[in-house]
Amino acid sequence: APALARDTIQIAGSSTVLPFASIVAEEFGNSFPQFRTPVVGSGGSGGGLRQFCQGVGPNTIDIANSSRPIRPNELANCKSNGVTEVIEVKFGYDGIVFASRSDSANYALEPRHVFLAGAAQVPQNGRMVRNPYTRWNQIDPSLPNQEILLVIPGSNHGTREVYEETVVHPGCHSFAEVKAMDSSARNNFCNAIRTDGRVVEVAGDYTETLARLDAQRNALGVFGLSFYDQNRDRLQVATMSGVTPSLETIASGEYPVSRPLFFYVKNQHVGVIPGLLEYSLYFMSEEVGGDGSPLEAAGLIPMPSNERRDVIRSVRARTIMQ
Amino acid sequence: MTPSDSEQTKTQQPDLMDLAQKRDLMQQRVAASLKRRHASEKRFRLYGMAAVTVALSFVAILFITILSKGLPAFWQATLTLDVYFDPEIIEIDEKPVRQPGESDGAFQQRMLAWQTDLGFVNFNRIILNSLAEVLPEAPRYQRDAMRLVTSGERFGLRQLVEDNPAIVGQTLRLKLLADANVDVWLKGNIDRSLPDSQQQLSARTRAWADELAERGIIRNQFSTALFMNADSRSSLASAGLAGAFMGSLMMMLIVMFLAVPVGVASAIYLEEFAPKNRLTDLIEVNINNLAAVPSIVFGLLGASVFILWFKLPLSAPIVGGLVLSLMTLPTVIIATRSTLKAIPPSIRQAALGIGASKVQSVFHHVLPLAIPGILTGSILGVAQALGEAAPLLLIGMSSFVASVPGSPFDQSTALPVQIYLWQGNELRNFFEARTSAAIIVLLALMISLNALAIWLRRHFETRW
Amino acid sequence: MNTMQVSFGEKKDNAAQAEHAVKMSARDVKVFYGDNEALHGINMDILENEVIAFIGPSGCGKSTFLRCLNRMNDTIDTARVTGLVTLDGKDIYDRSLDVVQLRAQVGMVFQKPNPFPKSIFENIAYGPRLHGLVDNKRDLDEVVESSLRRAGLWDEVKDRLEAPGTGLSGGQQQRLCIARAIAVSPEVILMDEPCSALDPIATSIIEELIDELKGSYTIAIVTHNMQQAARVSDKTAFFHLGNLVELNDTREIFTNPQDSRTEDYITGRFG
Amino acid sequence: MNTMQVSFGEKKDNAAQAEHAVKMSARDVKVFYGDNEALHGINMDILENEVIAFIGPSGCGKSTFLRCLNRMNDTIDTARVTGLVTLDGKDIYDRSLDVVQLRAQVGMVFQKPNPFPKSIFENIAYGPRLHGLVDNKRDLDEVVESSLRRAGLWDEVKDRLEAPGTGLSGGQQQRLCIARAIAVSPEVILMDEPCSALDPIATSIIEELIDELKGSYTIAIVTHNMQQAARVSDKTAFFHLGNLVELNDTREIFTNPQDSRTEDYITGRFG
Amino acid sequence: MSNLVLMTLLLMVMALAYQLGLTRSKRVAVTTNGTGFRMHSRPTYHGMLVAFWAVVPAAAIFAVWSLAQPGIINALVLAQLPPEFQPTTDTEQRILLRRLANLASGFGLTEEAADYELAAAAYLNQLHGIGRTLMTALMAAVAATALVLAWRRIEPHLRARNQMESIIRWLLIICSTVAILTTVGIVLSMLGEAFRFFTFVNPLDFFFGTTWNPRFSTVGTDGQTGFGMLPLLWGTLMIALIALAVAIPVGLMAAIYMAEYAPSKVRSTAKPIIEVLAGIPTIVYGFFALITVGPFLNQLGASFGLEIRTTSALTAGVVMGIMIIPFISSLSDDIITQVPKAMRDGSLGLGATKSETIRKVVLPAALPGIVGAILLAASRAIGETMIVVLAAGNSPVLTANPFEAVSTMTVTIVNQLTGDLDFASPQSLVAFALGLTLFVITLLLNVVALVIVRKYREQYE
Ligand SMILES: Nc1ncnc2c1ncn2[C@@H]1O[C@H](COP(=O)(O)OP(=O)(O)OP(=O)(O)O)[C@@H](O)[C@H]1O
Ligand SMILES: Nc1ncnc2c1ncn2[C@@H]1O[C@H](COP(=O)(O)OP(=O)(O)OP(=O)(O)O)[C@@H](O)[C@H]1O
Ligand SMILES: [Mg+2]
Ligand SMILES: [Mg+2]
Ligand SMILES: O=P([O-])([O-])[O-]
Repeated sequence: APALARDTIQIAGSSTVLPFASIVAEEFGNSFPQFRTPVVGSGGSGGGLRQFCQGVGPNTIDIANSSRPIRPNELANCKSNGVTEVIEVKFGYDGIVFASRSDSANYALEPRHVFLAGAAQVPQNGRMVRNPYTRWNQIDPSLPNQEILLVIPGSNHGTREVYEETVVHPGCHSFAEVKAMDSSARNNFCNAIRTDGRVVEVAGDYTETLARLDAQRNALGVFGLSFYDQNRDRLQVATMSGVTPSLETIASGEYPVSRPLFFYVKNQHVGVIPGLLEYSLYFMSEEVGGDGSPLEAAGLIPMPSNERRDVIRSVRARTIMQ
Repeated sequence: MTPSDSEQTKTQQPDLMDLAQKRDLMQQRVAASLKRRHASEKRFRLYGMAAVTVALSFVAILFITILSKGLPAFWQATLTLDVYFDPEIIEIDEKPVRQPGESDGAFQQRMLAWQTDLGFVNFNRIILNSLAEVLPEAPRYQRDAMRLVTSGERFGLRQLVEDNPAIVGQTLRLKLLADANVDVWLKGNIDRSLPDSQQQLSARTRAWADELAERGIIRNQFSTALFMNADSRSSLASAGLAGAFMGSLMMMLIVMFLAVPVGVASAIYLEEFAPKNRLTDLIEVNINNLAAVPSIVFGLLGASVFILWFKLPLSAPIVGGLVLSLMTLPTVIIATRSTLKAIPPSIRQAALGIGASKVQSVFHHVLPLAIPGILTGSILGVAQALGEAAPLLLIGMSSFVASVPGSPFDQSTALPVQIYLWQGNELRNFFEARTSAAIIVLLALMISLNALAIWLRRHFETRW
Repeated sequence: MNTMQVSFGEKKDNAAQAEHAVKMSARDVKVFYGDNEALHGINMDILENEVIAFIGPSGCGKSTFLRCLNRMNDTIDTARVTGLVTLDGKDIYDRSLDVVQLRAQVGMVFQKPNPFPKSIFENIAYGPRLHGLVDNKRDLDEVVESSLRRAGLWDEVKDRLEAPGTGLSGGQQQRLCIARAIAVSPEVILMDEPCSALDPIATSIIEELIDELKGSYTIAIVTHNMQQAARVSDKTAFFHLGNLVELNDTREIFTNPQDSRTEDYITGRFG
Repeated sequence: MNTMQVSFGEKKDNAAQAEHAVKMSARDVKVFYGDNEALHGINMDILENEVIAFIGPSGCGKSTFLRCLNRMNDTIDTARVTGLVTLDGKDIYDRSLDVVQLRAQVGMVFQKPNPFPKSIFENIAYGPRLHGLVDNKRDLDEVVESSLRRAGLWDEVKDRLEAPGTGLSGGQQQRLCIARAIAVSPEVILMDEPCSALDPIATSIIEELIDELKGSYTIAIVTHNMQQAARVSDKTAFFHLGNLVELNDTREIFTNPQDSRTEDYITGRFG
Repeated sequence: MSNLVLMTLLLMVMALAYQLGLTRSKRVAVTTNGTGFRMHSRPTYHGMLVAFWAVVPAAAIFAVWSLAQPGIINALVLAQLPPEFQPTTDTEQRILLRRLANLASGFGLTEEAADYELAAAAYLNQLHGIGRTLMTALMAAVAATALVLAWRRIEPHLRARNQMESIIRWLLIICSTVAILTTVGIVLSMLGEAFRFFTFVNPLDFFFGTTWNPRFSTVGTDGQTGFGMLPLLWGTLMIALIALAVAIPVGLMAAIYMAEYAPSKVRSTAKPIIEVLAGIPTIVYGFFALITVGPFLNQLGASFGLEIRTTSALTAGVVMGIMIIPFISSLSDDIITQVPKAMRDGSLGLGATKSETIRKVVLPAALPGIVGAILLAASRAIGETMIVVLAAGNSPVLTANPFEAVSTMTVTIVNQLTGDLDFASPQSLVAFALGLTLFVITLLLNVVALVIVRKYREQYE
């Protein structure tokens, strides 16, 4: 046979999407005897898109998972490498929760608390001063009397961006002094985190965050909802602005800290790599990703049916991103 | 005797006279220093012993930690059930048999159709029915009941039918793996006193699990799944190491057959043949430097050279093996060179003096003497490659692969990568132990490699 | 087929020799390498301030016996020594005896030159420094110079004391080793074929040195050169197949051997 | 202070010697170790089937010159040889010449014994096997036995041919090396102080062997033992400070040296 | 005929050629024996030479053919397609060829195939067959010709050994170029991306900046600051130094003990056990650090009134030190044992104690080798990634306090490459600049080390 044959779908990308994509891949391989089980790699959304956009051919991946939409310059880069036909598939939502060890105190957080706990500088009486807070109850008496130790995703994670945009910025912008700044100064100010060791950036995955909580009782960590869900015995979740994160509150948008999840299909490989389109449609089917499905059990927040129908239609039509 | 000689003798004469006194004095001084020196000797020896003890206790602590965590994972909660392959549920045609004169493609087509039919059979119903035999309540609370058995078992039953359609209509006593959470619950890896909201299983499933365990229907049995299966995400309890093991094995073979000979060959060239000049200096610096280059950089190299340039497949042991070979190469070269350096030149001279050529003196005399050292170096290198994960992440080997690779060109993971993947799995209660189990397998593999090497080393050493 | 004429150096008269005390003695010394008995029970007295030469055919155990005298056999894993060896009447294999002090008292020069991979200066300075024999750099310089002078090496190396000792020619290396041994002023010096790598000039320098030293040192020298034995030694011991066949005044041994094996050996009829 | 009497072995008469063809010759041979000139232009003819001895004080370049004759200096990185060395009239430093073949023709025995870490048998068998000198095991056994016999080692080792060569005593080891060199029947044999580790018996065995061989082999021997030179050699070359001072019939050199340095050296006045 | 069969056949040809060469050279030897002339080379060398010539050209043909065949066949197949079905773009062409390949092999196609495709697939199959046959025939012809030519060259004067040895020498040279090619590959694979990075960020800011805090490219396009690598460099060095401070004393003393004091039984057991430390995957160490060592150090510090973070330079350094112990102990042990016994005898004979002998004679003699071993260990420490990822705390701040969290260059490379970052942004490209810098640093270190070792060696050789 020709040397370049490949009949296994090759997927890579976001570590958030990895568990979902893996489950789909395995079920897909088990359900369709004519297709081999796709191979799902991780490496982060950026890493996946990098591989995805390296070109077309059997030694490039067919699908990139991403926990954020592809950026315009990435798409441009793709095109310049010959990856001209990209199909975008949005398949659900991911919630981001704050959790502490189940034997530690319970937190009822506001975005403002989180900002004040982690910022390098905080506004105080109209001036910016070095973050003076060392215990949560200094920020707000309603919070537990515990050392501040915030374990957040490293800046290489998409989750960090969501954390900043949906929690830190709202908290930060609640100060008048901040509102007065110009937009870029404001961004820089809000994103600056303290470097005295009270904020730990985790570059690895949530297991590492969990390990840090294991090692330090008073730590408060940022997790994906699905991760929290499977470790409920060890973790207790914090409420945000009074809302407890759950499938329902996130799907309804009541709980603010969430984001959509995507995968990108290389249309030029459809028909060449067997089962590529079938996999994408299988992923989107109600049976796999809807209510009561294995993906939901794994912690994915399903899309509303109408949204799902639209996506399926566009996949069938192989709608190319422009 | 020349005049200068006798003069010298004269000047030494007085010196000789006090020699006896001087010696006495010196012996006293020696005696005076003895206590201090013996103390320092003892101390030195003690430091040495302490160092060995410290190093050994590090090994011990590591192993005890890992073994105590991982050993329980070799046994898994397993249900023993009578499964009735109900023909009412399994409504399929005869398994196609190849007709004479039928083309490859056509037969394949018919087979596929049959397999697809089989794929539509609801094997979960069959499992539920056999659960109902032991738990009459099961059909009423289907969801809770199905949480007892890991979801992948339905494909196991399908495979049984596919392999032997004759079992349809029969009842077989089968071992079905319990769900990962059931295993966690029964092993007590989750706090049993936690409220419902913090448990993974419903109260009913938990009660059933306890009941079945009491009745001996669920028992802890040695987990063949761990060794026979590839990784799994949808049926966590059946996740196994077979795929990663094969991947690692293939890469090891590639490293052994590439890095070791090439490394030894270049060491021989550099040490025995190469003229000592700027160029060889450069090569030497370059090799030392390669040994220092972070392994992750080799990953970058592999991704851009082997995958983009040579168009080798992603996630394949062949690429992993090549990358690890390049990584191991400097280690092998350096170890071999230092061994070669230590072989006394008189051996080479002896051979050359009899009329052996340089090549002959090297291959007949130097190399055989160097074998123990080369083995030590190579094994350190291969063992290091066996445990390396970082560069594999960049060539797509950190993927989820649900099948066992059949060739080095198939997609695969490796043991350290599997460990990395499992340690990152969400279901910590189950995978903490399983990760340690995987580490135990990796270590066992590595130790047997080392043992082999030690045996070889002894074998060659005892000859002289 | 070749004739060999033996000539003796000037010896002190026999009466003077008789006064010498026993410096070292061996009683029924056996040495085993593993299961192989290399020495079969040696009895010997070595008198103070005398030179004793050990001669005998290759492999007869000369080196092995010599190494018993300062317990260098301890460093060979398979070697085992039985019997009694004394220095000044004290059993040197006694547990209370310190092997370090023993070796400082009983120095050794080996068959193959073995300078340390250090500078010439450091090679000599090693022993005195080790035992704390000198207090300052000046004394050390002095010891180094006098040791090198006695070994007849000073003029050749005085300009390159910092050069590595391993860079010298074989003969120079051996003389360096002799100088190194002298530098700690031992009471007994054991020499295992010290001249086998030297040319006659260097050999005669060493022989002169031995002559000079014998007033105050006890010296045991293994040599394969019977003329050398005859020239330098007061006593000669003839070994054969692990046995001490004959021990006597050198003149006696060479002119009037008692044992027929000795006679055969020294007249070259032996083989 | 010691007298030394030289005696000569039976020599062929001078007329017979004159017939000998030139086997090897050196013309203006200089050797440099790095920038250091160790030999300052040596001119010498070595006649076929003769024994030539190289004498001279330690470090004068005897070994260095010897190593030029079978290009063993090639193996020292820093060493550089200029000038012309011929074997049977052919330049041995010529590019077309195969150095391996050269060394099979010009064998070598080294100063320090260097047996291979193999069995005694394998040590001897290596050369014949390498050069394809034997066709079967029987022949090989024969070669091994005869070589060991000639080196006077057979009786000592015949029962333990499979024992490691490195386990022999120093003297035995050197004889093993000589046997190994003989086993490939070279035309010229270079010996660098081959007897420096041997006792007189073993030495005389080797000396006899040299006598035996000189009918059919050309032998160059470095020795620090002038009596040995006198006994075994037809010609003697005296080296001093990297120069060939004098080369003449051995009898002439020892009885009637032309150069005052030679005379001083052989009479022991030299230092 | 599959490639495997072909390779097996080639091996058989090799064996045959060897035998032929061997027999002929023996025959030639016999015929010349009478004349008293010796063969230049032993028969085995003639055999090897013939075997070499019989196989290598054929193998070269195989390699070239295998590379060229797919392109030629594809061109031929495309050429015979009806003009209306000619693909217009590259992509179309690739897809079509892939379909044809699937059709030809009979697997993996789910859609209906058009007639022209079926015809083309059949043609493809036919071409494959022809190609295969041609190649096999050519290989056979070349192998046979070369074999015969080489065989006939055998004569007493033929310098078969010299030729074989120069072939061996070339093979050795080729092997030693692999290491060079690897370096070239590494540099080339990073250089381009690193340059792209420097179009975004001023090199001065990168090399001498003291803050590391690269932001997302979306967060303000002018935010190309915070790319100062000094904190990373410092973190790398600090951890490596701590690791060496753990590993050198333990490793070296263990080596000395095993080589000089321990009975051989202890040595032969302890050495491999300690070597196990080198084979434990670094990811295991990482978790060991995080779960066991970190909390332990933290408590230890607390009992001394020190605040040691569970994830700190110290934690990572200590665990890394444990990992590299065998690199120092095993290699040093080998090197120490190789110091000649005569050297020890000389010292012991002067009355030195064992430890004095070791410290003053054996160790100095072994030093170049030991320095080599330490360098190897140091380079492991500098290049180690996984332990630091888990145990160092990932806090790229300039601090002199080893009890604080730090970050290293390797960790940052992984982070920047495997995260969610836009891969064309400086945030991600910086990984290549870091990789290249790391490469240059280790290169410089090595050059310096080499010079030191050389100087030392010259002094004592
Ligand atoms: N380290 C050793 N291990 C085993 N056997 C040994 C060892 N050293 C010496 N022997 C054996 O002990 C015997 C005596 O050896 P020794 O070296 O004492 O002889 P020697 O008289 O010094 O000979 P030479 O003149 O050749 O140096 C020999 O048979 C030798 O093979
Ligand atoms: N490998 C070498 N590198 C540098 N210099 C050397 C080397 N070998 C010998 N020399 C020097 O060359 C000179 C001649 O040495 P050579 O070994 O030829 O002397 P020799 O006459 O054989 O002395 P000996 O009788 O001591 O063996 C000496 O000064 C020596 O230091
Ligand atoms: Mg001896
Ligand atoms: Mg010499
Ligand atoms: O791995 P992520 O891109 O989902 O953070």
